Amino acid sequence: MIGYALTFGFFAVCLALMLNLWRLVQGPTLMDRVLAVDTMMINAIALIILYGIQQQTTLYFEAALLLAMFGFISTVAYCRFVLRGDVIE
Amino acid sequence: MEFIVASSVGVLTAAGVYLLLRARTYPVILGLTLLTYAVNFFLFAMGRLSVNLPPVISDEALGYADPLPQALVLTAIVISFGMTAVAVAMALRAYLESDSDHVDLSRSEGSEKADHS
Amino acid sequence: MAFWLELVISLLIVVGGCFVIVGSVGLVKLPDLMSRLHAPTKATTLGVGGALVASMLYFWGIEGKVSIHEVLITAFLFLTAPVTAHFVAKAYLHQHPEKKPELPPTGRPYGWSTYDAPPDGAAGQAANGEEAERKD
Amino acid sequence: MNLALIVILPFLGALLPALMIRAGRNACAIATGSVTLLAFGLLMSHAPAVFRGEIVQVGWQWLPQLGLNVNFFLDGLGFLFASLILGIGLLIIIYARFYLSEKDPMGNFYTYLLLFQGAMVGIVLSDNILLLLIFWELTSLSSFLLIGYWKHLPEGRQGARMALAVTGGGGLAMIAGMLILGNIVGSYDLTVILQNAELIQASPLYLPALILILIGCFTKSAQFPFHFWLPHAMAAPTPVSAYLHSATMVKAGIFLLARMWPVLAGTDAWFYLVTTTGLFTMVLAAGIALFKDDLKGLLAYSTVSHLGLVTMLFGLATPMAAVAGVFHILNHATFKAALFMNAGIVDHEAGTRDIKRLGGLMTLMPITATLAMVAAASMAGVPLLNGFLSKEMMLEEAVHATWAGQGWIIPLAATLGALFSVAYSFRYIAHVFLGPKRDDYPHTPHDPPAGFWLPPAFLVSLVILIGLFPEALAGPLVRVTATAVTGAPLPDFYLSIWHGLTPALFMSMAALAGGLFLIWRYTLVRARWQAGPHPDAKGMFDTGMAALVRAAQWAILSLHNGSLQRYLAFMVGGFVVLGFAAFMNASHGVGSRELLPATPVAVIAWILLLGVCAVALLLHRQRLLALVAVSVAGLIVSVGFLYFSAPDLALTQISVEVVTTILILLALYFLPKQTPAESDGARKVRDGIIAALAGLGVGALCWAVITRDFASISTFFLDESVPGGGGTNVVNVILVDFRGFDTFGEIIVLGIAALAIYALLEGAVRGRAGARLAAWMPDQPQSADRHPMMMVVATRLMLPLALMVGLYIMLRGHNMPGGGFIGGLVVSIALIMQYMASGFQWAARQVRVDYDAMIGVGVLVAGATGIVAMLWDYPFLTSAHTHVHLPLIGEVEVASALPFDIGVFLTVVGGVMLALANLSRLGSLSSHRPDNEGPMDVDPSAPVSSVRSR
Amino acid sequence: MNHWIILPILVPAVVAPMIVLAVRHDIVLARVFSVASAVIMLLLGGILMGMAADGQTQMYALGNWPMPFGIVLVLDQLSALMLVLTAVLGLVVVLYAIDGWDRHGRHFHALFQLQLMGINGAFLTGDLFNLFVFFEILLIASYGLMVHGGGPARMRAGVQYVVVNLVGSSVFLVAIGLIYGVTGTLNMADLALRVPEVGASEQALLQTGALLLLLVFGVKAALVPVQFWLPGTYALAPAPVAALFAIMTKVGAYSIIRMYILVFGDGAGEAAGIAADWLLPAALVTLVVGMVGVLASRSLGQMVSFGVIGSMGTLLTAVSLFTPEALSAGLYYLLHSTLAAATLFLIVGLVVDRRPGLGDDLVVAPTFAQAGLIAGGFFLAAIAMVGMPPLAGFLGKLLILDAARDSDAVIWIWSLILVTSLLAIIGFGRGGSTLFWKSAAVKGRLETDGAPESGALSFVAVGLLLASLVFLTVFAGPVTGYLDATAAQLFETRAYISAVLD
Amino acid sequence: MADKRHKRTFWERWLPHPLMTLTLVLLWMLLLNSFTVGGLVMGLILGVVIPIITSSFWPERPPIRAYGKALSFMLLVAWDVVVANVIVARLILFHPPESLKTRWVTVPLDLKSPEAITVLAGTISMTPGTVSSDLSADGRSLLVHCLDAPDAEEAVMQMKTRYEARLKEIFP
Ligand code: NA
Ligand code: NA
Repeated sequence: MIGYALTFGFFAVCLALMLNLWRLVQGPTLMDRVLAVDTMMINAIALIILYGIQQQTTLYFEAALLLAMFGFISTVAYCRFVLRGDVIE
Repeated sequence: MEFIVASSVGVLTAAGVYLLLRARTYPVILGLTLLTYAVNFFLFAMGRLSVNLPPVISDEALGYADPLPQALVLTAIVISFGMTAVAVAMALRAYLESDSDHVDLSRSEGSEKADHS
Repeated sequence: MAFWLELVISLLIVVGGCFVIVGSVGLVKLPDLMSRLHAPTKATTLGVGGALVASMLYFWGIEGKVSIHEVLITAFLFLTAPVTAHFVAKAYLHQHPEKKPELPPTGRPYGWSTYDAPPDGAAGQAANGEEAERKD
Repeated sequence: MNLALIVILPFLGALLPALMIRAGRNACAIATGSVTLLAFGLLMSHAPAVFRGEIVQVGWQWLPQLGLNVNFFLDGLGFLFASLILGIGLLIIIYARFYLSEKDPMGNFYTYLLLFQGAMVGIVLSDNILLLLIFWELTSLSSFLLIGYWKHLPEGRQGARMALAVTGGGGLAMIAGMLILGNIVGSYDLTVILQNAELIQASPLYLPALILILIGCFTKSAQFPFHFWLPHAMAAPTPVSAYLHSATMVKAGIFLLARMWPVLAGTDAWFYLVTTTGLFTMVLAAGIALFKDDLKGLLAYSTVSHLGLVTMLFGLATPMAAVAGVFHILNHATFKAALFMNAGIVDHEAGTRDIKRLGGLMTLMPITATLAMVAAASMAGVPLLNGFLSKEMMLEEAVHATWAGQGWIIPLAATLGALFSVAYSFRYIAHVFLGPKRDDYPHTPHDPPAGFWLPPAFLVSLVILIGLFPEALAGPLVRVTATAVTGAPLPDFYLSIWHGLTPALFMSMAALAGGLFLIWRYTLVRARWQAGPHPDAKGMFDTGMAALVRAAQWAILSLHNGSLQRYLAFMVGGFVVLGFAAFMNASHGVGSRELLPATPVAVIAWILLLGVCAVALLLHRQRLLALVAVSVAGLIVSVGFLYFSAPDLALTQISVEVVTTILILLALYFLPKQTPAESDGARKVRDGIIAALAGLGVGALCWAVITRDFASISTFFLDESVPGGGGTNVVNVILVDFRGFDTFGEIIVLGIAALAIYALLEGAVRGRAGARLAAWMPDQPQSADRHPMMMVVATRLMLPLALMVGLYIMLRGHNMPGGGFIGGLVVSIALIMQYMASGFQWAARQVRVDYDAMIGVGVLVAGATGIVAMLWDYPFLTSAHTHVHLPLIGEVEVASALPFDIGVFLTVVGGVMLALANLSRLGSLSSHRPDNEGPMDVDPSAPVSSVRSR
Repeated sequence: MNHWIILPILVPAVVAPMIVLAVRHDIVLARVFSVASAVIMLLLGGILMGMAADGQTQMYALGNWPMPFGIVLVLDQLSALMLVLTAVLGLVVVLYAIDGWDRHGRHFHALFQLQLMGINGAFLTGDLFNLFVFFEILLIASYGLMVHGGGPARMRAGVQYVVVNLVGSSVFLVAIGLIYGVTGTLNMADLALRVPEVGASEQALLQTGALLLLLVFGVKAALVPVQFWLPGTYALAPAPVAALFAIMTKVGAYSIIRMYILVFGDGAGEAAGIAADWLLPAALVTLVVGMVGVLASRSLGQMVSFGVIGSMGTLLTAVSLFTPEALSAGLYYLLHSTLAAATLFLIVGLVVDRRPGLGDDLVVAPTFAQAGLIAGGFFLAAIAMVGMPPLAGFLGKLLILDAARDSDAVIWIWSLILVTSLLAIIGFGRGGSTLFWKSAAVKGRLETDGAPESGALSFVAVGLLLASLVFLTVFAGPVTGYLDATAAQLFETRAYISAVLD
Repeated sequence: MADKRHKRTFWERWLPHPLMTLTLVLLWMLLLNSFTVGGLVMGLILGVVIPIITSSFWPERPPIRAYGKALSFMLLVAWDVVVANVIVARLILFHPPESLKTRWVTVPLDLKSPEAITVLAGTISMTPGTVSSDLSADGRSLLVHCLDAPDAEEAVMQMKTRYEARLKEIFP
């Protein structure tokens, strides 16, 4: 049962990633693209978690953890760049 | 899967090289970054690909991926990070000094000595 | 593993997957950035949250231990998602100064912080509006 | 031993003049003269042995691997030349003392002169052709200094460079020739080579060796077509001309012809090459000399002509030709040196060397005039003077020579040369000393002090005495020399004034008459001459040189045009071509490894990667966007690492990603936000092709490797990780233990990077960059909100959590994915987050850590971990791990890997923070805003009183 | 364990952080540390050379791991020789630098020490990937040093330098990857054992790796077509740094010598001698490009830089013959050309210091302080560089020419070496004449604000280098004796392999 | 801020954020995934040291009073998040984008502490169709974007009563 759920989960995340890519390519504004990337990072976290369940290992969770932290930071950095130009002011 | 990896490495290399050949420091640095991804993944792949066999010793493990290329790539990532950082700083300083971020030196600059002060 | 646990886990994964899809569909479908911002902020985050809880239950189920990582990831996500959204909105407002008249008044003597400088000395901050004068 | 001393003395003595010049000009000259005199004395001490026909030898090994030995030998040939070099050298030293003015740096002059003298003596005494080559090129170098002595004169500089280019170049050809010769014989020692004539002449390499050596000789001896440098070397001070171009340097070529005679001469190739060149040079140069108005120019071409004469004689390769050649060398040295000195006196006294502005000096400076006339007459071949004797012998040899079956060519040409020789010699006499006294001299010339004219007078007396008593004075010397030249016993001969009515005498008389006729109708002859073509050798040389330099500049500087784009295209192109060529040249099979199935997730990731690469390429001119695309590519790569069982790599890549992004963003604040469209279509296509080939190549190599199996040393690491390294995360154990040395290097790289960035950006605060920063205006609109409250509050919560996570990841790294490096990055990023939220200035005030010091401590801690092992005589970085039982706490694993990893951690944090802090410092310098005193712009909880309404 | 072997790496690695940590703000103390470290390295070099002199290869297994699994340092006569050369250069350069150059920017001495550490490490390591690491150390330190003192042109040349080397490093990793991917090992001795056993179906991969690696080393060694970076970098680097960089090209040459004799040498089976066919033509073209460049140069620094390219061409020509005799000749030329180039770069520095606003451009301008002394030094160093007698350059060229006589390409080698020598003679003649002679014809005198920065100590440095050239010349016999033994030892690959692996 | 600088008590200095310390120790033990005395000691050390190190970034203690209310607030928010997501999902999937009544509203704030305002803003962002987009320059009102809010007044009222009121009790 979990296997089927996982298959659906992977499908969902992949579909989401493709949609994110579409937004990334399409834009139109820079912030749209930043938002698309941010969403991609969150989706990547989902992907890693599902992969961990599938492979029955917790070894990959740190990666998800760091992604959660650093995805936030890079998105904020892009926004700060747009807002102020200077990321660390 | 091997094809996906090999072609990804190729695509990253191509994109990196193309940006590397641009005329401004900024795309060149991005090109180098892409090239670094490609090379790191290439080096990593030299240990051959394996799925879910992380080189962490445990009783349940079915096998292990080749840990050596991973260690090498880790070193390479760190080193290229340092290199990229220096390149960025130097590109910035060069731009601040000369008001141009073009990568080419003009003829006159080729022999021009820097200020001593 | 108990059936009910498997069921819950599967449900969480499926529901989470649905929300993940919804978030990204919204990102594609909604007409402007501010509307699109709602989708990932809520739906995708919740979707990942579902997967995380599923994972936590799963490893609790097979190893009998609570894996803290998922909690930590969830905490980070729920802590950062509003901040990210806030920043994206601010950057959007900043990049679209034409939106300024459309915004409701603050109801305070000062404008919105993206456009207007904080009051002098509010936090020892001596910024003035002129310096941030807009070129366009 | 003292034979070597003859060579070494001038070199050692070369230091003296430079030192003695402070003691005055006389002391300087005396010191120099003493050196030469001493060397001359040493030489003379060997005279008895030489005249007994003995060969004096001495030698040491210098570079035995090459066969380069410091071997000297003295035979007749060497003796004659060494005597000329040192004897005339002594006279030149005396003469130069009076010639050089107060302003001229005399110390330098004598130093150069002694260097040159030593080099010349070295050439003539060397018993090793490689050693000879060294002295040979040394004469080129020292003569370069001497000719260019008056460095303020453009002619001097140009003449010096021309001489260097021609003679130095000839020397290079000779190197090749000598190496061939040495290889044929198997030794570079002259005495050995000279005994192997048959071997050499039978070798297929004889002809190339001959030609190469002759090029060396001819350039040095100013033979056609290399004759043009010599007249321009006359820009040198007259003592130099007198020394280099009468007795020494130009004779070096002649010397070598004589030296190599026994092994090279006697073949057709030798005859045609040497005789023809000599003959042609003799006639041509004599003809040109006739029309030279510069006294030294005239003498210079005359020298070329006389050298041609001797060359021609050696080309004939008969014993008597050798005798004549040797005799003429001696005679020419005497009269030509005298004439050069004489010309110098005229120049010195009359203020000009232009024959057209000279005349009637006979009455004004009788002694000078007399000396000049005698010497010039000898040059013309007037009987009773030494020049006559050797010229007669030359004509005699010419009579018997046939050229390509034609018996008349050589005699006719020889007579013609003699005729011109007579003409220019008499022109020298008639147009300078005879004729009406002129009154347009700057000041009235008169005979110089005795020291000035005594040296030429001494030489002139030799001219006369040898002319009168040839056999007594020169006979033995000529005989012993000629024997040395031919390397065989000579036929009987007797040097005498009168040989009877030989054809040579008639040729001589015809030349004398013809020459006098030419001088009689000089105006007419000159008019005819001037109507003809005058190839300007110097002009051609200069044009050639300029063209060469321009061509070089075109070729190299247009290749090295400063364009990185071009350099990289060549470089990447080079790698691509070499890679493909290497692959195609070797055998290759198909891999047999079982392939992994491609999962849909992987395919999606692949599409994502293609998509972001496309975005990065197509939209790369929008810089921020390109950065976003590139970092997504990095994200996909990290996920790839994770998928293929490399969690450590994924963690590292993700962390590095963020730091790099922030770093680039910080720089992008100052850089233009758009890349201008610059590449034209062709450039894009070119780059596209290079990029595609590079990608194809790397991709194909990757494919080829990963589709086949292999065995690696990694099994050891997997086996030994727990028992040997004490950790279950093999990657980390490799990093901190098996290959900890790499990691030690890696953190040093990171530390250096930070220090370099610090140095780079610290310097940007000053100078031009600093001025630009001070005048910086943001190039895009800035929002009013500098430090949004939500961010500050969020980071307050996240910072401790992230620090905890970072430390956890570091500490657990030995057993699970993580380690000091990733932990350090996590902690750095947590701190960066704080910097981003509240600004650099405020945050820096809260974290009073000296990041430079942190790097230093980190490297030292990691290093100390390694060094500790050395105290127990284990190699650097030998690890140890053990379990310690602590009360209350229980078993604790203590591993030396931990302090090492802590060193890594500290270096990473220090390095990243130092780099970022310095980058952000630039921003705060340029923002023209005061520091924020609080962490956020507005704190609504602050007392209302501080909020002033507008 | 012979701990001496690690010390040339460890000493600077410890001194540098100590300088950063303790004496960063005290330039005098930093100088004391730096000079002391340089002296120690010279002593170490001497000691190690003494240890290597018996012809036994010694190894140092870092971390005490068995070979070929751990990283190994290997001391043989070649590495000892290179260490001594580095130490001599390091000491001289630091003497020149402490005359004031080190004040122009931050962290000069730390970067300098780490640069030496990188170079020493590259010469000692017996592990391919560790070689990469040391390459990166010496490179990144060189980035910092190269732009020391700042200035727009220098910065932009610095960017080029960095970018080119980053590309080089990337390909280095690809090559290492290929070689590892085929052989499964990184230890050079182990590689030497495994390379001959590589099967036919993997040859293409192995050889591609080997040749890419060759060109990577070529980048460091300024081999055509990857030489472009050098003139801009060296001509624009500060004088002492450029002088130190003279050894960096030799790191490339050293690596070529080491790898393509030990690993891809005669014993490499199908891949044997793979480098020679490519290296020789490339080296000859390099020689031509360099010496033509000397003739074309518009500044003295550029001229010396092209001279370095030319000398690398000569050196690699000798190397490409892959015979003990040619290698010995090449090594002699390596010693000489390093010292000669360094001397010239320091002299360029002396000139630049004294020609405010003009630098080392080959334009006529009034004379300047100590022009005579500098001209004398230039004359000597230039004749050394172009290979005129009597200095070592001439002997080196003779040795190479002599060693090339059995090569198939002897005509090419001889004629190109000799013809390009002439170009170099003409070029340096022009340069010196313009700078030192023509200036004497111009009225006036160039004055700097106050005394030029390069004072007595700088002249001492130049003098020491010239003395080292004279030493090399006078003791050519004993030196080549050592080099013959060195070359013979290099070709005794079995001894190396068993010293490391057994 | 000079007026805020008062002499810190012993506890303020050495245990600046007890709640944070507790969280960190708990977190550490959970990260270790197994209980050992050594691990606890390490956790305690870190739990004390990290807040001290980072206290300069967070100078004031967060004025949380009612921990129970805080817990119930969290549960309320969690529930709202789930509900909100269903609502938003419906909006996204089944409503034509044109029919959405997107609008900006201003929420005047009674809260003063940055922590409280941030929690409010975060809550608003994570719940039904609203995203807090900006603060006024003096930090006293919040700009909220609503995805579908036919009635602005009501939306503001709901935010203020449902969340701000509760937060005022937690952060007095
Ligand atoms: Na995010
Ligand atoms: Na990123």
